[in-house]
Amino acid sequence: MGLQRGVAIIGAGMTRFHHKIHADKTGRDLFVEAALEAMASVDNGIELGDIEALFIGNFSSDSFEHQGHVAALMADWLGLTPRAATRIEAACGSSGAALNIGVMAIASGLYDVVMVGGVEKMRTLTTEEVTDVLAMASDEVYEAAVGFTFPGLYAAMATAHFHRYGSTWEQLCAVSIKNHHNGSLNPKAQFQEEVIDIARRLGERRGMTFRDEMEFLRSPLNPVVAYPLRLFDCCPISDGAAAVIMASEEAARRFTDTPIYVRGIGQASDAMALHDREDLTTIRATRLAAQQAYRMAGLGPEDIDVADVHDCFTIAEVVATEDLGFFPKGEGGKAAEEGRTSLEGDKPINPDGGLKAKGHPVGATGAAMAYEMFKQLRGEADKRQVPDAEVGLIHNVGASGATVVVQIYGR
Amino acid sequence: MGLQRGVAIIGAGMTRFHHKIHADKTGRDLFVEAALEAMASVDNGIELGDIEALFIGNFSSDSFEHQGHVAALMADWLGLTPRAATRIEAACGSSGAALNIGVMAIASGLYDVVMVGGVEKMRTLTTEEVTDVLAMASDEVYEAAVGFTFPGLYAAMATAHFHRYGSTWEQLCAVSIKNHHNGSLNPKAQFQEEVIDIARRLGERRGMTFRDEMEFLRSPLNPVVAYPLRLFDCCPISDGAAAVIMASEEAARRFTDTPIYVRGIGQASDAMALHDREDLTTIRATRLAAQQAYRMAGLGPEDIDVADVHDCFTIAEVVATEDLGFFPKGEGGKAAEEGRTSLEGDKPINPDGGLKAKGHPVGATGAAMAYEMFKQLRGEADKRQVPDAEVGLIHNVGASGATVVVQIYGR
Amino acid sequence: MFTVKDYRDALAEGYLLASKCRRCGAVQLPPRPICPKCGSGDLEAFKAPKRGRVAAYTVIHVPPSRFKGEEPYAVAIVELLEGVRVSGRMLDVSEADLRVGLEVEADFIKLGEEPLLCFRPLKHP
Amino acid sequence: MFTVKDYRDALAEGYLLASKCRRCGAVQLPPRPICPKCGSGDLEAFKAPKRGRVAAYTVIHVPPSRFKGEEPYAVAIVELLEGVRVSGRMLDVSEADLRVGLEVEADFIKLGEEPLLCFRPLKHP
Ligand SMILES: [Zn+2]
Ligand SMILES: [Zn+2]
Repeated sequence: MGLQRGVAIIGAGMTRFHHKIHADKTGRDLFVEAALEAMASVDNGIELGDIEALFIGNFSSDSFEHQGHVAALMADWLGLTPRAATRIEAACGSSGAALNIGVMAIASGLYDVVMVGGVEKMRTLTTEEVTDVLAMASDEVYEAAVGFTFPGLYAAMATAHFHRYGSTWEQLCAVSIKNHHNGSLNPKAQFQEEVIDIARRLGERRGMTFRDEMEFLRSPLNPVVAYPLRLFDCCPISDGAAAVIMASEEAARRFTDTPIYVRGIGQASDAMALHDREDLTTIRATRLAAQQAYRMAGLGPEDIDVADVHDCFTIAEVVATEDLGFFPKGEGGKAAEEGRTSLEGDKPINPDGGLKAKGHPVGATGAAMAYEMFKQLRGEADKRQVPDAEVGLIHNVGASGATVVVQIYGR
Repeated sequence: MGLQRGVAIIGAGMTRFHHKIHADKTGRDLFVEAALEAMASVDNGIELGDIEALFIGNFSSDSFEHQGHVAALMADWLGLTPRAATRIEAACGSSGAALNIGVMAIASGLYDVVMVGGVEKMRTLTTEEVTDVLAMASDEVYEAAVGFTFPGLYAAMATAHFHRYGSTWEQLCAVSIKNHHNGSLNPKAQFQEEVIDIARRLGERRGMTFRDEMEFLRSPLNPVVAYPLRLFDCCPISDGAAAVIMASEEAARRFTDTPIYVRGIGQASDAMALHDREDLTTIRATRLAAQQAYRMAGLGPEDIDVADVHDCFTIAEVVATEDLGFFPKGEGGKAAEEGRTSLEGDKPINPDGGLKAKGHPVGATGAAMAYEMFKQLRGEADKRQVPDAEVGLIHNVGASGATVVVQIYGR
Repeated sequence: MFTVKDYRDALAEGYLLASKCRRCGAVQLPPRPICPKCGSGDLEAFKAPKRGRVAAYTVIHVPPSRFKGEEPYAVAIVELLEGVRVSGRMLDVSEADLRVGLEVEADFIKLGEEPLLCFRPLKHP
Repeated sequence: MFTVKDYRDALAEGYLLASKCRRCGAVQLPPRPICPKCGSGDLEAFKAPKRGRVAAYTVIHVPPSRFKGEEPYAVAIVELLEGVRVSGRMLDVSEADLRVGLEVEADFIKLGEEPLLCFRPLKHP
């Protein structure tokens, strides 16, 4: 049986993602900023009273802000009480999972209009402490306890992928360079600078010059985080929030003439521990979640005009573009190197800069992906607009792939 | 618009709640135990493959087990992968909120059968550390920072209630004595001992004798936790898990001839900080969540034969029985004192012993309430059975009332 | 837009920052980005009065670990204006004297690095 | 029903506890309460082999705080039986020698109080 009612996005907002500029703000301050922007984006206007429920994706405000129960807190701070408010957690896929629950909440008939948001205030802790917190998203007993970190798990996937398919670290660099380029076009991105410009800037400080990006990326200015992944293979630590407003198809028409319809949704799980997965070079949950979403939408990978995929690490984007069916298995790296995933390519991926350049406040990422598709499919993405984008896909991953959410949107 | 499809509970299971016997088990071990019992309780049998999604209520495995992303972990350990698995958090109302999401997930048409569970492994920390973790469910910046603890917030409510309505600490003791009596009849309860028997046992050890319960409860053996609340006004710290299996009304008939139907659901939020609430003697979110559930069910408080209400502290049960409309405002304490909420009373409350005697592994409590109603309404509650119970209600609160979930069930 | 930091900075400077809605007149303490009564974002800051009455209270005997060793200590919810309340630590009052209705005055101290809002019983001259 | 503790106790005693499904023959390492292949709870314990091959690896340069000071250190996913893998710390191997396919043998050490599963390259005689 399919969804009982159609659902659409009628508004979207986000803070800029950043590691510094939000230093004086708490999670609640960030969320309110994103939520107000989402409300202001609704074409015909919307009142707080129109929003019947709130679903908030958040990974671990417990660890970052010593604050649990954050959905109620966000409802309180936004002035949404006494509306139902619920927090959803699925590691870095938290607000992706919240988006699916938002769709179900409306399709169930219980609500006509809901807000789905995500927030993470991470820059309260040192990098080591953040590494510790993120490791909680993996299997504490069997992975984190032996020393695996979150970058380490994706690094291990990379070694398996390199070994099996002959893909290379240089191909990963192409992902990073492309995403930094896209980020340079996105006013919400944490890094709005091309890799070559960063190379020039950092090089000048140290009296070093670099012939090209690759010379810089091979230099000590791009230190190893978890071999073979270096700093520029990893998304940064970020503060930020994002929010979208969803409505039943019928209610949506009251608020806008150009809603973005949810065409398909999917979600799958897999073994928590990477070592327990059938195939270390594939995220099976991506394949299964995408299968569900494609089937519901009646579409296939070839129909997707633009996609935001979960590039917490460069290797993750390569694996995702394969598992989503955009490229044959093992050829995601080659496709990136050939420019096929750039804004001008045949399959533009992460036009917003991706997690790599846009930033990754983990609980906010899924909602920020939906924000980007709302902008792209309405033709409001300015310099980073993918021309004539009519069908968009988001792909939000929890940890090393134990949770994956996919949503497909259409005009 | 109402729910698009009817939903029923077809199976329920739980571990015993306890502070000691689960010392050697982790959260995942506990959840699997509860989930297997839930599956075994399905009259016509059920396979893992029948369960299409998992929703897990959990407050803070982050703090207790250094483990996030627990829904995927539970799916993994139970063998449910690759089914979608999502964690829901709303403090002590986490699995109550998960129950509502389970209902929406089925009513939406996306799934026919889902499992909703809750788990909390708390006894990894000292009492002070647990107090610290629980305080995260209140407003960190404005309440916890000045020294409020979780018992402290309810204690403050008690002083306001005493002042306004003339209710007394002795009335609170009646709640505790009644819940310990009910717990003594429940093989899943953490404490299965009458207060008078505990008084005798502890007294013997110290060479003290007590004329009756009240003499014991006034003695130093019942120390103040947060004035006016003493140890026997507070639920214990517990490890445990619970799980129910929900199905669409249509699917339910395949699995059992006596499903328990979800007649109404409600959820509301309120200011995080107790001081921000309109009335310190009422949990407004209880009133509003109950209103929604009563309206959906087409029932009123007078129709409820048995209820599990959120008695994290004795005062909470008093306030809840008022706010749910069982007794006039200010008369909840008197009703308890008069025995009206006992198993033989006209409005039996917490036949399972409540959080006070059954225990309160916070994230598991809502699901355990649904377990109790499944047993009560099917006439399977043995010594604690409320005769002819046909309509049951559960009331699950997050923190000091910033989240409340109510569900109403019928045979 | 008021943030949590605005309130904490004010505490450190020795006053209670509140906001008032220019549209509906509702008062918020701490100040908020949005008026919870009417949804307006048009709020003006003001200093809340320091005197009020205890609306509810408790004495903590089992503290969280960060306040371990300070127990027993009293905490109160104090009403400063009609319907506007705040939580604070109670100082200079015995458990016996603490009661709903007690008149108190705010004081601002530091606990380590952090500003701590306190109340003391009002001494009538 | 196997619990996490069973596996950790075995680690502390110096072996790898695995389980095998009596219904479908699938192997689980660590042992699980339920066979993820067929859903059966009828599983028997056995000691997993200590030798295997590296299936994937990394060298951690930015450690979590609990392992701060140990970096760089290597971690690997090791395949012990067809399709049965486990994560462990790699010892006695240079970054240059570490590769997918490397033959290794398990060793069991303690890190403070906690047992830690390690692997070392197999020394061919
Ligand atoms: Zn106003
Ligand atoms: Zn099997």
